[in-house]
Amino acid sequence: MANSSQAMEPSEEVLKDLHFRMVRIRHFEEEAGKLMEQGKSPGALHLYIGEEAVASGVMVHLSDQDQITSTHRGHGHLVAKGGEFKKMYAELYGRETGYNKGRGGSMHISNVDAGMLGANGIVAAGPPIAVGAAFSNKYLARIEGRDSMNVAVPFFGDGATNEGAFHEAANMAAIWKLPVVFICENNGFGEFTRQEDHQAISDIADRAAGYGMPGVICDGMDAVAVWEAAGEAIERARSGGGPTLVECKTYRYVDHVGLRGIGLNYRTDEELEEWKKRDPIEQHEKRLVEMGVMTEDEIQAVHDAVMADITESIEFAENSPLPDPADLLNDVYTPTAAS
Amino acid sequence: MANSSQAMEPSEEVLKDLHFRMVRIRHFEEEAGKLMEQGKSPGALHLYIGEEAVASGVMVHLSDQDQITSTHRGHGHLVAKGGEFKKMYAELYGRETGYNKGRGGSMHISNVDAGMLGANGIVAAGPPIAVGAAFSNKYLARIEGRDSMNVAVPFFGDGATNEGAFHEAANMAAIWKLPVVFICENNGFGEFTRQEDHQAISDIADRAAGYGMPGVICDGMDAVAVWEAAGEAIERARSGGGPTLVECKTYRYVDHVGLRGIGLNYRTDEELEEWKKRDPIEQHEKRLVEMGVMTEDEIQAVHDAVMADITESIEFAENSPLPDPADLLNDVYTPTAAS
Amino acid sequence: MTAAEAPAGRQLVYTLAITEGVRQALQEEPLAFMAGEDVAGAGSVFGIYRGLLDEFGPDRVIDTPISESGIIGLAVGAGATGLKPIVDIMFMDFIGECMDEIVNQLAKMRYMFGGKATLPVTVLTMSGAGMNLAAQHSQSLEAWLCHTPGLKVVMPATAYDVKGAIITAAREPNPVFVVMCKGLMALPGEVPEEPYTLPIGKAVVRREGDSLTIVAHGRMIHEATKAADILEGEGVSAEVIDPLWLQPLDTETIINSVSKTHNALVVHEAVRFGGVGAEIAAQIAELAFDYLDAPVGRVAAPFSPVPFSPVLEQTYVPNAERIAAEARQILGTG
Amino acid sequence: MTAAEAPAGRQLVYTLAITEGVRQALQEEPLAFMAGEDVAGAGSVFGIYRGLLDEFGPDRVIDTPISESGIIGLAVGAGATGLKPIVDIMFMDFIGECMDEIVNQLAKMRYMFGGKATLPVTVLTMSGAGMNLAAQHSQSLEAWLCHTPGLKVVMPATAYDVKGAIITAAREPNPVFVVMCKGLMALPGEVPEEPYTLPIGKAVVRREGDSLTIVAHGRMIHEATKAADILEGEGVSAEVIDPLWLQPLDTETIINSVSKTHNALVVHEAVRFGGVGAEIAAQIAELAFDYLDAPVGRVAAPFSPVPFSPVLEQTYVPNAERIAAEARQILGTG
Ligand SMILES: Cc1ncc(C[n+]2csc(CCOP(=O)(O)OP(=O)(O)O)c2C)c(N)n1
Ligand SMILES: Cc1ncc(C[n+]2csc(CCOP(=O)(O)OP(=O)(O)O)c2C)c(N)n1
Ligand SMILES: [Mg+2]
Ligand SMILES: [Mg+2]
Repeated sequence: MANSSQAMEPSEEVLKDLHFRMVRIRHFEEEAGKLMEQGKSPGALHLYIGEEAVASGVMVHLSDQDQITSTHRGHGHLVAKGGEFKKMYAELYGRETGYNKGRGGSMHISNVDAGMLGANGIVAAGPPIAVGAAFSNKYLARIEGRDSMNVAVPFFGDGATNEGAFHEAANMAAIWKLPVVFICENNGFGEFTRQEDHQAISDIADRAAGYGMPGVICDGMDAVAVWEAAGEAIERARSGGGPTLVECKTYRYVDHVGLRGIGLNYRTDEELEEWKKRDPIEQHEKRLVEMGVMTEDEIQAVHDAVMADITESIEFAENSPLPDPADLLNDVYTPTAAS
Repeated sequence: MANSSQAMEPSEEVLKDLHFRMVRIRHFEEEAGKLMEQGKSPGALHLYIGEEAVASGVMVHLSDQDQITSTHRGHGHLVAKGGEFKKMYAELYGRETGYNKGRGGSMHISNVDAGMLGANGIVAAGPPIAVGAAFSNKYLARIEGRDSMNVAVPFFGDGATNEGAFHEAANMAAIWKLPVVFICENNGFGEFTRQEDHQAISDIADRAAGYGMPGVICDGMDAVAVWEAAGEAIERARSGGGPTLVECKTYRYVDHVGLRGIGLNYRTDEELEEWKKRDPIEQHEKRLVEMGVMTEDEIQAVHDAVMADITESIEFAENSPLPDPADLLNDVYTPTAAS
Repeated sequence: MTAAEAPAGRQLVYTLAITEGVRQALQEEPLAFMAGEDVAGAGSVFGIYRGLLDEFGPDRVIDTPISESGIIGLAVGAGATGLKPIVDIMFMDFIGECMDEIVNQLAKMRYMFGGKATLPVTVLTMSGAGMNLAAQHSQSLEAWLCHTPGLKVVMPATAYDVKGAIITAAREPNPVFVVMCKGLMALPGEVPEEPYTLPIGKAVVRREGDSLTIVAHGRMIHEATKAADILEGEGVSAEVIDPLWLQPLDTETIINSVSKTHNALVVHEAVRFGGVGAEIAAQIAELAFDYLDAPVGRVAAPFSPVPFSPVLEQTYVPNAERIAAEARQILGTG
Repeated sequence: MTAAEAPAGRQLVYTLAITEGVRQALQEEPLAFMAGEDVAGAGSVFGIYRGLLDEFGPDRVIDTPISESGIIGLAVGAGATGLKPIVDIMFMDFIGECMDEIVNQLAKMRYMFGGKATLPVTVLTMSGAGMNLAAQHSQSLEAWLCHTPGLKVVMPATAYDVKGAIITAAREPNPVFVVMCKGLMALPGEVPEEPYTLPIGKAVVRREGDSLTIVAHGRMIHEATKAADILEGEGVSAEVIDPLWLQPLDTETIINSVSKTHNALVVHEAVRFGGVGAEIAAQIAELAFDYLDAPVGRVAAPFSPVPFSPVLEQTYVPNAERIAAEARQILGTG
């Protein structure tokens, strides 16, 4: 923990970066939600709106050589990890030009080249896979004689921490002191079930001690708080100090699937409004202006640029070719010389 | 926790009962091990020798209406829950007169009538089943208008606590405040792997906080200590106070399978000798004599009676009929009128 | 038309037939309860259990954590100790999370204990593709369950059958998987108001015919029926059999039909290799050997995960056209 | 005798052939590692990995906690990021603990990602009954794996094949399950010292014959061969085929044989209903329809969990006598 203290003050560059990532997520998701509701993009979308600070705060610390695993709510993670809108919307549209060539869609959107090992339709499937990636990172650092390791970061929800797979992964990471940082996005619900009905604890970070790793709680509505907590944990993991469980308290503005956020029978609109008062983007923008890092105009320009990118990208997706049904069986197996 | 304090002093009757159960286990296991090594009883036996204080200390608190789930190392649990030697040896011999009519053998030995829901060949399979039994107990107490509930007690090893099934079960028990007492028999090894190599914690009781239940550690070589810790937890569970994780630190004298205890390459004979100095039966017998609860002769008489029962029971087993191959497919399904 | 068909009367959609089945099972048996992820407060993500929490309260309709092993373990333990658990595994794709509890505990406990335990457990789950839910929310994995001694498996494809299957399962002293079809949720059908059961292990002849037997289960029964319509227009009379129960399987009804028609085609949504259709085809080829005029055909999904892109998924999932084409092939009229 | 047979030479028992296969796989590929429960310090409960820890050290031969989901997850994550994982799931019965990771992650990741991930993962596991280990340590569950697009499955039943299968799997860029047979651990066979591979998806004709094709996999290949001996004494010449690879299956070799012999019998240790034998029988009945003189027979386990009592287990597990009896039935000589 010692050598990470100088990282505690975010530079202007970092502050802008956090902002940019959050804005990209928010607009990407809102537009994606509309496309789904208009019946333009097929399947079901689990949107990340409200939780942008988490993905952004973590991802600023990661390079393309660091891996993440994601969830059913995965667009935000990919956007924050530098996902290109064109390939993302094309994937949501099931086009050949999508990140997964249309084979995966929203629930499996991925970019292995940039270390994004996929959204996942199976709750808690990510942590064991991230442990495997971290195992690679440690293994490769050893044989390549590097001191610093790449880090693997599984994102997962509060609900996911009740799956056995989470437990097994956390334990393995701890025994082997693997470079993993477990990021729990505690948005208070697993689908429609409140946290108090799915676990008898209120701080998921309390589970860390049972694995022998540090557990940290941070404000998941504040990109800087996430950036700070994640930064320390990632630094520790990178330098061989082992895993950390970072719990980010956050909230999903929208329904479990789709855009609708209000009038839901499993939560009150008042609760939503309370959380929205601490909107991660508004909060951060206020800070940027107050600190003199960006002007309101500059902020608006970011939004505009992102929206322009989105418009262009949706057009790209809509005009992209569909997969050829003749290719249906391609990509089930990696071709082998032998067979 | 309040109303269990009067239970802290074991009566003479309890002290004798603890002794009797431990002696029954020890001799049953030693003779069973010999039968296996002589090739008389088929299959593989996982013996409980050295850990007798755990099963005995817990089981004194349970009636036939309380359930337990067991492990691959299950004979000791069944003996302590009142298992009859005749039906047990007959089961190990695969005879029709065995508890499971020879269908289960050592790894599945059971006595549902007395709440012994089976040894289990799957590590950590017991806790979720015990949670189900505890759910029944709470449900039935409710519809029958009883205040006191039957309790379900899963036994499981240190190694088992790394399985997802353990995690899911513990969490469920805690949310619903079910009458479950999780008994972890921490014998320091999962098969041949030391605890320090399979988890980064040394006290498994540390996991309890992550579920929101109390975690307790006790000396698993001391029947009274187990009796005390388990008693308090069972009392709490019975009266609606919810689950507890009780960790019993113990040691297996023998190998993972079979009788051989020394000359093993994954542990030293010295380590074994250290533990044997605190042998649960010797320790307890010393206490009985010192406290004047039993004389040495009375103690010897218990051993003799148990051995006589064993000799007779093995004979019974050897002379019992084998299952009829024509019955092979019986008992796969419960007969239904409808089909 | 056979016994298992509903008399003319009240119409209900598939989802509401599910609700009614569970409701009546809970009404008639105070020891029955229902548990699963989001089954209570939300009435399930499919809305199939709406209203049950209000009617039966939180002691009997229970939201669980996301813990599939825990859910099946709960059913095993509660079932072995006197209750009648009805548990829900949302999407069938998630059974991978609890195959141990299903196969090594639920299915085997009775046998391993020498018949001394009874497991009156109902598991409800939703299978099938066609809704662009991609590889992990679209599978039909019934073959795993049917290969497991100790389980019974029913795959109802009409509103009538799904209600009946649930009540039958709930009254059964054995573990029964009711594998429902998410592609049929809006399908209406005649459903009597009173509780009723299905005969376990009895197939339903959905349509009688002379020249070809089509055996199809789950959602595919509707595609097979459509295919039979198409074929009828071409002068081919196809008999359509819905085994309904895949475990135990009504071999007799299937073989009797093939002995009459001399041709057989087996259809399902799961991938072809190692699907339940392989067992059905093998049984037909063995037991109706002397009656078959042509090899038994099979129409099923190709050997890949379910693709997301609608254009691929449509190619992937069998349909009436492909069934009809295969039928023509078998009959040599194609 | 075919290509995959070993030349005369050094004898090794099955277990040591396993060890040598893994050793050479680790030797030739610095990115390969082995992980599993008790594989390192103890060299596995079966002793099949003894010495590997000493040779390769704890960074490459790793004892895991008892966490089967974690183990397969480790393989998926490490495999997708550049390593060549070889993982062990002690008893095949335990795959129920990790079917999600096997089926929804390992098998599907490449496809779901549009071909942009590669999963060079080897899973070693031990199947089969006959050692009085009862219902949860005796199963043959290969049918689940073979029904899963994205996996390859090999079931080696000789010392030669098991070493070759392991090296083949380790060099493969796809997930391969090497399902080993615990009943064969002491079986000696000729095993070349150098590393070698098996052709993926190629069956082995274990014995040539004219009047009946017996297709048997795993330990049953030896019972089938014994049955062929018995039948030979009765003047019946049986061809014995070991598919070896169940996924992909060498349909061609099987069909060619049946086209010659006109009779077929499929044998395996798993329960008959829905076993891989159903697929093989269905394929034979379909593709060799015009050649078959009699229905395709199947010999497999009856529909129950594996019983503990030796007297029951012996009745349960197929053997040469039952195979020969079924052969006589098929040939009408019984
Ligand atoms: C193994 C499995 N079980 C259940 C589901 C259905 N499901 C999808 S998302 C979800 C809730 C997840 O809650 P949480 O982990 O808190 O993530 P959040 O949606 O809140 O981001 C559930 C139960 C699933 N996809 N996979
Ligand atoms: C799911 C599963 N994985 C692995 C095994 C093999 N196995 C049997 S006992 C055992 C060790 C169990 O260790 P622990 O839980 O500490 O119990 P102990 O044997 O020490 O009493 C293992 C790995 C198994 N039976 N089931
Ligand atoms: Mg959540
Ligand atoms: Mg142990």
